[in-house]
Parts: sequence; structure tokens; C-alpha cells
Amino acid sequence: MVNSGDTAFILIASALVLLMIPGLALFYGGLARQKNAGSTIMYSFATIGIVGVVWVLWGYTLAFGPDIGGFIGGLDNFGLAGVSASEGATPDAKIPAQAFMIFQGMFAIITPALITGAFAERMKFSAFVVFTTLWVTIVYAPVAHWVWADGGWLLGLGALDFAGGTVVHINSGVAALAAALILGPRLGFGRQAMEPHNLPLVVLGAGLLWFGWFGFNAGSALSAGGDAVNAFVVTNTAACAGIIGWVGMSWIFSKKPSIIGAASGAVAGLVAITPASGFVGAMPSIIIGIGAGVMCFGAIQLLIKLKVDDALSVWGVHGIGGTWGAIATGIFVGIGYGGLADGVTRLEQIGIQLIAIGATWAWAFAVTAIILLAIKFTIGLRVSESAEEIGLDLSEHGEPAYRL
Amino acid sequence: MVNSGDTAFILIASALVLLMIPGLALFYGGLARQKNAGSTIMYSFATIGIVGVVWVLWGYTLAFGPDIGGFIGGLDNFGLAGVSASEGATPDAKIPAQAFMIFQGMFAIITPALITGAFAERMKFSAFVVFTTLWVTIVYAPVAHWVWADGGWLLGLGALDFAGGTVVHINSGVAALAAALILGPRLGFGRQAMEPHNLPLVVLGAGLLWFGWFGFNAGSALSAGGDAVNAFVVTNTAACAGIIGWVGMSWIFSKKPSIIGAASGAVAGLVAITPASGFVGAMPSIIIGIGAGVMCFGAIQLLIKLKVDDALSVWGVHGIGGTWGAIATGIFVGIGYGGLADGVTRLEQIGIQLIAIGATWAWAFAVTAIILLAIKFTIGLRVSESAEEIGLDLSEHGEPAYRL
Amino acid sequence: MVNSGDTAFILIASALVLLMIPGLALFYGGLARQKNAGSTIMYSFATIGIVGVVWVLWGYTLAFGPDIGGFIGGLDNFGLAGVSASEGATPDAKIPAQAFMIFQGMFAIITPALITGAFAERMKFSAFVVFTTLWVTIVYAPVAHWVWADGGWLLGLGALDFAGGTVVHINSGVAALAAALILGPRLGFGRQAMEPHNLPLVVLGAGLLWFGWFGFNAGSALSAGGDAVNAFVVTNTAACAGIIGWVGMSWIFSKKPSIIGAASGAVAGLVAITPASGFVGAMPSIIIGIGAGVMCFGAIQLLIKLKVDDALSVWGVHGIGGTWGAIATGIFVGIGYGGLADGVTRLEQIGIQLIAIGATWAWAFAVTAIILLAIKFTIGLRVSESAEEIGLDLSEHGEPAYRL
Amino acid sequence: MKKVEAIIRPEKFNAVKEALVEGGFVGLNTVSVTGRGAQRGIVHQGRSGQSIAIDMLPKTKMELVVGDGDAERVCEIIIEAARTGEIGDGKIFISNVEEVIRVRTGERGETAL
Amino acid sequence: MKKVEAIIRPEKFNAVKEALVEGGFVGLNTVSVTGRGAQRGIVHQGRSGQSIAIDMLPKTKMELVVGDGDAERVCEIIIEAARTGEIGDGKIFISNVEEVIRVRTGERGETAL
Amino acid sequence: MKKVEAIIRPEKFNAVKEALVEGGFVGLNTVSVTGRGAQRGIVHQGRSGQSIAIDMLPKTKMELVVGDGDAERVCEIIIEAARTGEIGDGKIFISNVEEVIRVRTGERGETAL
Ligand SMILES: Nc1ncnc2c1ncn2[C@@H]1O[C@H](COP(=O)(O)OP(=O)(O)O)[C@@H](O)[C@H]1O
Ligand SMILES: Nc1ncnc2c1ncn2[C@@H]1O[C@H](COP(=O)(O)OP(=O)(O)O)[C@@H](O)[C@H]1O
Ligand SMILES: Nc1ncnc2c1ncn2[C@@H]1O[C@H](COP(=O)(O)OP(=O)(O)O)[C@@H](O)[C@H]1O
Repeated sequence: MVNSGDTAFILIASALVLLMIPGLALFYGGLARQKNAGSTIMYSFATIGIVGVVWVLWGYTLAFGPDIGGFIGGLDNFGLAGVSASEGATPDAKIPAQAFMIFQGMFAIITPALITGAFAERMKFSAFVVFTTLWVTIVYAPVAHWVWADGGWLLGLGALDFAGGTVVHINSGVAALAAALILGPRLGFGRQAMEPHNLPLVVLGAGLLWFGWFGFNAGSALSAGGDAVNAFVVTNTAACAGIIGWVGMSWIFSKKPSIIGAASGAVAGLVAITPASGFVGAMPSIIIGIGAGVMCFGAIQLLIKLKVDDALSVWGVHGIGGTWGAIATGIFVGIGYGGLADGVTRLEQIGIQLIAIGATWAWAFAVTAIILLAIKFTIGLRVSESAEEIGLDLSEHGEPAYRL
Repeated sequence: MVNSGDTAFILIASALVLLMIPGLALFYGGLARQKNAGSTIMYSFATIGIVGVVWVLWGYTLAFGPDIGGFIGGLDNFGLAGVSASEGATPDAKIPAQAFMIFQGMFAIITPALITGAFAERMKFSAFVVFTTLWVTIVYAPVAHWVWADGGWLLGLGALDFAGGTVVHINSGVAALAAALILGPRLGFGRQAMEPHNLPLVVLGAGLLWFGWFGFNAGSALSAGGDAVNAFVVTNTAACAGIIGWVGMSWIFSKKPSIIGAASGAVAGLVAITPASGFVGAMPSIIIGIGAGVMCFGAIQLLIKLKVDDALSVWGVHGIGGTWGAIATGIFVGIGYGGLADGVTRLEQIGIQLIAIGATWAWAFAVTAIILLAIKFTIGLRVSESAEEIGLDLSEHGEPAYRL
Repeated sequence: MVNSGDTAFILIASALVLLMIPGLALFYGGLARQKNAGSTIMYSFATIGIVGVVWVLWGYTLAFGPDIGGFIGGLDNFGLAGVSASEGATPDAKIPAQAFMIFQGMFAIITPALITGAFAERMKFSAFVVFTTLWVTIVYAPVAHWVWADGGWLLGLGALDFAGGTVVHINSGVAALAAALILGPRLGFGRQAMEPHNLPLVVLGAGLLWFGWFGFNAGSALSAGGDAVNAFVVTNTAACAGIIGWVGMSWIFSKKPSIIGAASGAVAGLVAITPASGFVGAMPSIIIGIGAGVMCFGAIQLLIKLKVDDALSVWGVHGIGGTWGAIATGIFVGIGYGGLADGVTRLEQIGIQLIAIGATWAWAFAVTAIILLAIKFTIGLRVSESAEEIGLDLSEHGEPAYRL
Repeated sequence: MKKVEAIIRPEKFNAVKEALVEGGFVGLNTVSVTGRGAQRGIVHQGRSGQSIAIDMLPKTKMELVVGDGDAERVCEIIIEAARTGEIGDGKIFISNVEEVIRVRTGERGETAL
Repeated sequence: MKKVEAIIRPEKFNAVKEALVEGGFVGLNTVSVTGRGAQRGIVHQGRSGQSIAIDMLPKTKMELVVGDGDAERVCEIIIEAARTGEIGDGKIFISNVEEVIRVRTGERGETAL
Repeated sequence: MKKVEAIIRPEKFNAVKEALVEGGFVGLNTVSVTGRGAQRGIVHQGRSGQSIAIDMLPKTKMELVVGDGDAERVCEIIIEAARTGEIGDGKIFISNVEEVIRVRTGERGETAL
């Protein structure tokens, strides 16, 4: 039954997830070069505006409206029709339907915002607006439906994704890879240093992300009980372990413990624990976190070697971190918390996880590519060369990030 | 009955509102010029110190003590006498009396802090201290009493203000206008560019404000039920719509989508939905938000044309945004959520709203003007010309904002 | 009985305390010089990684495992064995055992992070890693056990420490003094100005600390009832009073109201109210806060005169502020809230507080000194002179804080 | 041609710039420097109110390259607009410039100014 | 020896640097300045979309001290890499340098470059 | 008069300043530049540990205008305080200044220094 403790919990959790997006804006903004700091921030911040409205209009109903063939929701809840602010969606729901709606809305906002790191420093703002509107509608909403909605085909298959390893992280990370490939590298990529312009901003962003991630993962329990407590604990532990993993790698491979690496490692750990957070205990979360730090570090190096310019390493962190987390969910489910579903063996569960991963990779890559190519050949994706040289803050927005 | 779910909710909501004030400090600090960044931040931060103590001493009792003639509270609760930390104020209260007290205290702190944007970059810190102490006592406390206290005359009249359209936003916005007029423009206003010195700081501030606003509006339900959920949803939606409105205006009128405009538009949307958030659903909130973005954008331009130097546009955003929100509450009440009071027609409700708006405008403008004139002719309001040229960080505080 | 309202409250409180650490990172980072901003931030941020993992492995069980002689916990809960995510530790616990564990874990993280301000700008990162791991194990865990664990000898004695005046603040502040003495002053200390490089960052950090402190103090009630409400109210009030105290001192003694002083005063007030927050009401909290502002201000001046280089004034704020708070808890207990324990007079209570203070000072100083000396004579504590001149961001981490 | 380098108070820059533009001198570039001269006594406050003597003060350095005959006029304009009469008003240095080239056109000499 | 001071568009700095290095000129230093010349019409937008005419534009100033015979070659390289043909391309100033000393070794004159 | 421009390691600035003040040279101004010379091999690390060769290094440029007879002495002081013997120690450039004016008083020539 709907009650104040659980409702309070989900509302605050939703607020925490919302805060992740300005956090992401600053994280990405700090990682960008100074001349693009504002524009990079703007991508994330504007995403809130766009998706926040899209979600209440048609996004929610496409994802969570009545199931159509396991693939997508119907339009019955268009404009939140029939979504109550005080009653639960089902008799045993502990929170009102609109609380669930807005919590899910925050996920829908942050996912496309994550992608923006891949095309930062070169994509036209107008192209971004069109892309984000389309992407959340035809990439995000279906995948959310598959995994989390009653009737979704991956849910039916038994895929485990507590808080968004596939829906949020693989989805955005793979879309980022498609974007990096289709937009092509930034001018000077590989020749000039393109390093973070503001480290305190990066750490601030990482701190806000971490804080918000408690809402993200623990909130996904949809009530303040044991699932939430466990998710909270493993989330924190994996983030800590992610720091250790990534900083350790930088200490070994470049002889110095990296500060940006600490921030990145925390995020990698958080990404990887996301799908697992309702299904594993604290000990596996240490392995998941360290593994995420190590693998994401390696994945970024790999992409640089392949000369693919995923500007702020979205694929490396979210694509690979999310994939590792989704596999690890199968590997560690039930160790320390939760358990395998009745009649499913661990190997079978890992197989199901791989199907969910494969389906998300394929869908995210293919549909993102189609959207981007469509934009490329209509209004165009990239700013002009001289606009890119000057920096997008001035050329696209007419506002410098700093007047110091 | 007092219970842990609702109490937890209000305490966290209070913490969220407190965070809005450092958020505001950074928002305003980022909008100021570099040489006044610290002093601008200090106005807001010092406001917490001053009003936080004033409120527990005499502010709370003036606002919420036993009603005297519908106009002000009596001194019975001076120093929190008789305000219990564990029992509710009334038998059906869901939260302890002190939880209500501190939640309201945060509102009392943020309201004068909002005004500081109008006199930033030129007002003496000593004058600010006197002003803020007097203003919260003789402007804020009475208006809060009228609108929210048992026996308050505007409450009796049926004025709807869920979370502070009149008390917080019109009140501060109109006081800001009075301050801008009485202090006069900054040196060089209209000739020199006086633009934001730190855009990431502005966006950070806006992000913290948005996050805190969930506490502000949803918390105003005073329990974690349907009202809170609805307020949460419409708050977020209006903020998103505010971004769309303001960025759209900048895109149309200056050919470039403004980043500062996105941050400002979010705030404008949040301001406008504040009074309405318990009374309308998500669809009207989109209109309220877009309307706020458009109108506040226009109001700022108007004031600049009138050569009035409201340095950080407090009147444009809070005065006009708050007024639009208060009117919109009458226009849209009951659409999507809540309903008109029994026996009141929509037109009557709009009329009541206009009375509440008019009373707040008049009181805020007149009494603020009196306070400022009294200070002007005693200790003086403005720093010297050379201090203003050097910047208030060094001349008033002896501390530069940056040593980069 | 475990319930959703209290569980939600403690989980959110834990998230708030976690956020204090990035907040502290930025607070300290802003106070440091630009060339050490990143490294100073890194100390705090890396502390989360280290202690977050140590705590779930052996920290928690050393502090809260079954009592051994009043001095330390046994290893029964190593790796969280037997710590349930859904059941309370005792039948009357209102929150699951792991919720208590993680809430306490955040305290264990922030305490060594506080110390880093003393050795900032000169300690090797490798030395810091070893120090922090050892310190949390052999200094923090025992003191936490003495004061808060069933069977702890200070708890048995009747020492009052609601949220960490001894365990967190005296402990870290006195360790900071030992560190300052053993590391010695920074190159140029006393001759060159070593002033904060980024004031907005300092205020942001203070704002996040304040926000998080609500979780810290109110959360220490371990349920969302009257204790939490009272702690919340006095926490806020003391912070406000701390601003007034410190800014007043700077206004009197250096003729200008200090902005850094406002941020510092808030922190000082928060430190001092921490042990008292469950035992005194709002009026004493004003005295405690103002007193903290005044005393910490004086303590810092004293240490500078003694030529001890506690770089970011950890001893002055946490050591002295914590000591004042622990004494004040004895002086004011029961005034406005709570009461003396049965059969204990106020004077006796003050005596007990002094014992707790003395024991913590002695233990923290002695064991910290031993750890540091051991590191000094093995891997070494300080970076080379030229590395210190260049700044630790580049010499230790290879990453400049800004590329503006 | 001559290069006129003027080190002035940052808060006087706008006044000087406006005076120069009125005088017909639009071309210039500026950079923020920190300097030390006779000026003393600027004091910042430390975290606990201790005085911090700042001996390196922020100044604005303007550079104008002008025709030989204009240097004196430029100095007069700058002095008039920048002077407060307090120490710290700054210095002007004049030196010789052998050649000026406009990048856009390749023009040289005074016509390139 | 000659000092070549070139004030160019910041976004052209990398191209100019690479061209100079190719030409064998590795020693240089740069500073960000704000400048004003013939260039006009750069407009930022204010908070409510009002236009803000920016008359002081960010530029990069490069300084190279080179042997007497190299100054012309350096100017040519800079002009070629920095020119866009639009106003705002910048200026080059050449002046005389009497002595150069390498701090590390105390060497003097052209060998110290 | 002579202008002595010294480009030194930023971390040596305090030592140089103190040595100059001791030597009686109080007037100077400084600006942060980024420079490139013989020095190589400074490496930052990128987000995933990749090495980033930084060819433009932060340096501090000091300018002192001094009487003709003082230039040598100033150079000696600077060299002594700034030298580490490693590459990257910097350069000193000396050039001629034709006139100096003190803004406050209008004084000219060496007395204005
Ligand atoms: N000898 C010098 N060489 C280079 N710059 C100087 C010299 N003397 C002064 N300056 C610059 O001029 C500024 C103002 O000098 P100051 O002596 O304080 O002015 P005044 O004596 O005119 O009041 C200093 O801050 C410094 O930047
Ligand atoms: N007389 C001058 N003295 C010093 N710097 C100048 C002068 N004229 C121009 N500059 C610098 O050169 C930059 C480019 O000048 P501008 O006249 O816009 O270029 P162009 O005419 O070559 O297109 C200016 O921004 C300024 O920094
Ligand atoms: N030809 C030059 N023109 C202008 N500045 C130069 C020149 N050569 C070197 N510099 C400046 O001097 C700094 C130190 O030069 P470097 O060759 O590394 O020193 P050294 O050879 O004395 O060890 C460079 O970073 C640059 O700022």
C-alpha cells in the first residue's frame, strides 16, 4: 500500500537523480577544453529541458504504457492521462503512480545526456536538439520497455537489470560509439593535447553523480526496505573499488596516481554496479568495482589507439562498464544478497544477460546511427571548421565560459 | 499523527531548501563580474547566518505565532518557546512543530537572499546587514503570516499560494525593484558590458536551486502524499518548460541559444510553478513554465530599456515570474490536479489572486523603500566610487575571489 | 521495528554524509594554493576509495563488532558477515543493520579526510595512502568503539557525544596537530602569502558540508523522530551563529568582514554543535555556535604565532571546535531539549566529558605520531623541495588543476 | 614607430580606453600583469584575520604602437585618464619599433597601424 | 637580434606554432592578451538576449627573439599560417634586442637563442 | 634606460624577487606566459594514463626597466637566483627604452624609475 516512508524515499531519490544531470554537465564541462566548456554543459542541461517535457507527454507512455508485443508501450498514458499522483499503479504498489513516473523520467533524462560526451566540442546545438528528441523516443523508450515494463520481452526472458545497466549505460555508451564514428574526430585529434580544463569541476561533477547514484540505485528498489539498503551499500562500495582500480592502473602505467582517474574510476564503479545492485552483496561489489576501473581504463586506451574520438570517453566508461556490470550480475547474482530465480542456473542466467546485452548493443548502435545519418544529410551534424577552432561557446552560443 | 515517513520527508526537504542558498550564492556569484564575485556570494551566505538566528529568536513567532488581527503573529513563541521537537502543533499534524518551524525558516532565509541580486556590486556590507535584519522582520514575517498562518487575512480570503509565489517571489522581486531604484545604477551601467564572469558557476547554482526546489515545493505539502508527488512532478516539468521558453526566446531574438538563458529559464519556470504546484497538474505546468521563460526574458529587457539597474535581474525573474505564477494558479487551478474551493468560481479565484498579488506588491515596495531610505540617510547604502571601481571583494572584504 | 520511514531517513542521511567528502575536497581545494589544488582535492577523494573498502572489510567489525574489553570490536563481522540488509541488529532497531553500517562508514571516511588539510601541499601521495589505511584502522575504529559501541568504555562512563565531537572532530583535529608538527611547515611558511586560490570553491564546499551535516547530526538519531528534528534545528542554528561569531571577529580584528571567515565560521559552528545536537535546544546552540566562531578564529591565530603550519587549520577548527562542543555538551545538556542522565549532576557530566576529551586527545595524538614517524623513517613523508615548489598537482599527479 | 607601454590601475582601464578612442587611438592590446613599485600597504586578510601584505599588485599593461609623432599625445591622454595622485598610478615606457606588418594584407609601416 | 611580436587569432596559434617549428624556429613564448584594432562587430549575448558589443577581443601574442637575418622569414611564416583575410587577423611588430642570455649557461648573443 | 625581460621557471619567481629586492631593485612587473625552447620531456597524463607531451610550458616573464648601468647587475642577480642547471631555466632579453614616465607625477627619465 502507498505509504509516506516509501513515497518520501522515492521522491527524494528522484531529486537525487535529477541532481546527477547538472553534476554530469559539470563533470563533462570540466573534462572539455575551456573554449567548449559552456557548450558541453549546455548539452546536458538542455537535455533536461527537452526530455523532461517529452517524458510527460509521450515518453512515459511509450515506455510504461500497456504493453504492445513485448516491444513498446501504448499511448494510453499520453500526457500522463490516468497516471495518479496519489494512488499506486497496482494495489500492492508502495508509491503513487506519478512518483514512479517521475523517478523513471529522471532516468530518461540522464541517458541521452550521457551520450553528449561523445559528440562534445563539435556537434551543432540544433542537431543535438533533434537528436535528443528522437533518441529518447525511438531508442530509449523501447529499451526501457523491454527491460522494465510489464510484458517487456527481456523482462520476460529473465534478464536482470536492477537499475539500468542495459537501459541506461550500455544504451548510452553504445550510442556514443556510433556518434563518435559518424561525427568523426575533432580537428587536431591525435596531434594536439585535448585535456580537461578544470579539474575541481570534474571532481565536483563526480561527487554529485555519486551522491545522486544512491537515488538511482537504491531508489530502484521502489521502497525503502532491504533491497534499497543493499543497493545503497554495494553502490558505495563499488564506487570506492572503482577508484582503487582506475587510480591503480594510472599509477602502474603512467607512474602517477591520476586525480581525473579517481573521479573516472568512481563513475566506472558506479556504472558497473548499477545492474547488479539488487542482486549481489558487498564482497562481489568490490570485485565489480575494481574490474570496472581496470577495464574502462583499458577500453579508453584502446579506442584512442583505434583513432576513434569519443571525446569524453562515454563508450569506455558507460558502454564497457555497463557491459561488464551486466555480465557480472549473472556471475555474482545471489552472492551476499538475493538469489537466482527458481529453476535458472547461473550459466543460464549469464546466457540471458548476454542476450540482453547483445540486443541493447545492436538496437542502440543501429538506431542511433540511423538517426545521426538522417540528421547529417539534412540539417548537418557538425559546426564549421572555423567555428570548431574558435570553440562552440562563442560560435554556437555567443557566451564565453569565463570572464576572469 | 506525527510519523517517521512524513517527518523524514520534511527534514530532508528542509535540508534541500537550505542548500538552495549556497546554490543561489553561486548562481549570483557567477552572474556577477569577477571583481564582485566574492561579495555577491557573501550577501547570500551571510543572509543564512543573520536570518537563521533571527528566525528562531523572533521571526518564527512573528510569522506563525498566535494571530493578531490577521496581520501578524504574537510573540508567544519567542525563542521557540512552546514549539515542540517531537509533538505536532495540532493533533492532526503529521510532523513535529519544530520541523515545520525549520522548514519555514529556510524560506525566511532564502527570500531576503534573493533580493541581494538587485543591489549586488555596489551596496555596503554593513548596510546589507541592517537591511536584511529589518526586512525579514517587518516585510517577510507579516506577509508570511497573511498567506500561510492560521488567521492570516489572505488565507482567510482564499488566496492560493502553495509554496510561496507571493510570500517568497513577489515579495523579494518587488523589494529588488525598490532597491534597484533607490540605489541607482552601477558605475558604467549601460556603457560597459557587465556580463557573467563564470558560466559553470551559474549552471551549478541553477542545478542546486532546482534540486532544492523539490524540497521547497513538494515539502510544502508537509507530508509525503499525493500533494507532494504532484508538486514534485509539476515543479520539474515547469522548470523544463522554462528552459524551452527562455532558450527559445534567445534563439529567436539573438540568433543563438543562450546557456545563461537555460539556467535562467529553469529558475523562471520554478518560480512561476511555486504558488501553483499544489493546485495544477503536469499539462498546465508546461504552459506555466514556457510562459515564465518568455515573460521573464521580456521583463528583463524592459527594465534595461528603462535604465533601471536590477543587477542580476531579480525583479524580472522573481517579481514577474512570481506574479505570473500567482495569476496562473487562479487560471489553471484544478486542471490535472486539485480543484477550486467549494463555491468559488474560477473568475472569483483569479480576483482573489489579484488581491493577494496587489497587497504583496504594495507592502513589499513601500516598506522596502522606507527601510532603504532610512539606511541611506543614516549609515549610507553604497560604497564609494573608487571602492566600486576596484570591486567589492577587495574594498569591502579584503579577499580576492581567485588567485589563479 | 524496522520501517520504511526511518530506513529512508538513514539512507538519505548516509547519502548526505557521503556528499560531505567531495564538499570537503572542494573546501580544502579552494583554500589551497592553485598549484596544489588538485592534490588537496585528491587526498579527500581518495580517502573515500580507501576507507570505503576498508570499512566493509575490517573497519566496521573493529568498531562495532562484539566488544572486547571496552576497547575494540571483534572480527566476527569481517566482510560484513552477519550484518543484514533487511533486519535490524536488535529487535527494537528501526533500521536494518547494514543501514547503520553504511551510515557509520561515512563517518569513518570523513574523519581521516579532515586530517588531510593539515599536511596538504607537501605530503607524498604514497605516504598518505599508507597513513590513511593505518589511521582509520588503529586510531578511528577504537575511538568509535569506545564512544558508540555497546560495551565501549566511554559510553559506559556516560560520556555524551551525539554525532561525533570526540570520535570525528577531536580525533581528526588532534591528529592534524600531530601531522603539522611532524611534517613541519611548508617551504616559505611565514614569509610568503599562502592564501586560498578559489573562494567560490570554498563557499561551495562549505555549503555542501552544511547540507551534509544535517545527515550527519540528525541522522545520528537513527530514526526520524524528535531527536532528529531537534538535532536538525540546533545544527542549523549553531552554523548560523558560527558565521556571526567568526565574521564578527574578522570585522573587529581586521576591519573587514571575511568571506572565507563566513564559510569557516559555519563549519566551526557545525563542528561544535555535533556532540551536543541530541542534548541541547536552540538557545544554547546559539551560544555554542558563536563561541565556536570566536574560539576557532583565535586558535588559528595562536597556531600561526607558534609557527606551526597546520596548512588548512584543521586543529583550529576541528580540534578546538570539537573540544569546545564536547565541553559545551556537558554545560548545556538538557537546556531546551533532552536532560541529564538519572543521578548524574551537571558538574559530574562535565567531568565525564573532560575524561572523554582527554582520552581522545591523548590517543589521537600519540598513535597518529607513531604512524607518521614510522612512515617518515621508511618511505618518507614529504615530497622533495623542488616538487613542493613546482606544486604537487604536477609533481605528484602530472595533472594541472586548470587549463584556462 | 614607437611602442607605448603603460602600466596602470586595472580599475582605470575603461576610462583610459575611452579617452584614447576619443583621441583617435583605437589600436591597442592589454594584458593583466602583477607588479611592484613604490606602492605598498595593500593588505588582504587571511583566514583568521591575520594581515597579508601583498607586494605584487594586479595592474593592467596596455601596449600601443603608434607613429613617432603620436607617442607624446598618447602619453598625455593616458596620464590624464589614469592619474589619481596616489602611489600606484603606474608607469609608461616608450621604446622604438622598427617595423609593423598587418597580417591580413601584408601592409607595412605606419599605414599598417 | 630582433624581437618579433605577433598578435594573432587564438584559434590560429596551433597552426602558426607548427609552421614555425617546421621552419626551424622552436623558441618562443606566448601570452593571452585582449586587443582592439579595426575589428568590430563581435557580439556576445546578454542574459536576456540583448547584444553586447565586445570591443576588446581575445588574441594571442607570440614573441620570438631571433637572429637579425631570420626576422623576415619568421614574419612570412606567421603571416602565411595566421592569415584568414578577414579583419582581425592581427599585427606583427619588430623591434631591436641588444642582448640575449641563456640563464642555464650564461651564454650570450645569438648562440643563446 | 634598459628593459630586462627574464623568462624563468614559475617556481623560481619568489627567490628571484627576493634577490632583486635585496639588490635594491623593487620595481618590476610580471606576467605568466607559456613558452617553448630547448626544454622537452615534460609529460602530463591523460584520462586513461596516456602520456601527453606538453610542448608549451608555463613560465613567468619578469620585466624590469632599469638605468643603463644597472642592467648587467640585474641580469647577474636573476641568473644566480633562477638557475637550476637543468634545461628550461629560461632566457633574458635586454632592449633599449627611450623614455620612462611616472603617471602619478609626470616625472621622466631615470628619476621616474
Ligand atoms: N622599474 C620598473 N620596471 C617595470 N615595471 C615597473 C617598474 N617600476 C614600477 N613598475 C610597474 O608600475 C607599477 C606602478 O608602480 P609604482 O611605483 O607603484 O607607481 P608610482 O610610483 O607611479 O605611484 C608597478 O606595480 C609595476 O607594475
Ligand atoms: N596600434 C596597435 N598597437 C598595439 N596593438 C594593436 C594595434 N593595432 C592592433 N593591435 C592588436 O592587433 C589586433 C588585431 O588588429 P585588427 O586591426 O583588428 O587587425 P587587422 O586590421 O589586421 O584585421 C588587435 O586586436 C590588437 O590586439
Ligand atoms: N627565441 C626565443 N624567443 C622568445 N622566447 C624564448 C625563445 N627561446 C626560449 N624562449 C623562452 O624561454 C623559455 C626557456 O627556454 P629553454 O630553451 O627551455 O631554456 P634553456 O635552453 O635556457 O634551458 C622557453 O620556455 C620560452 O618561454
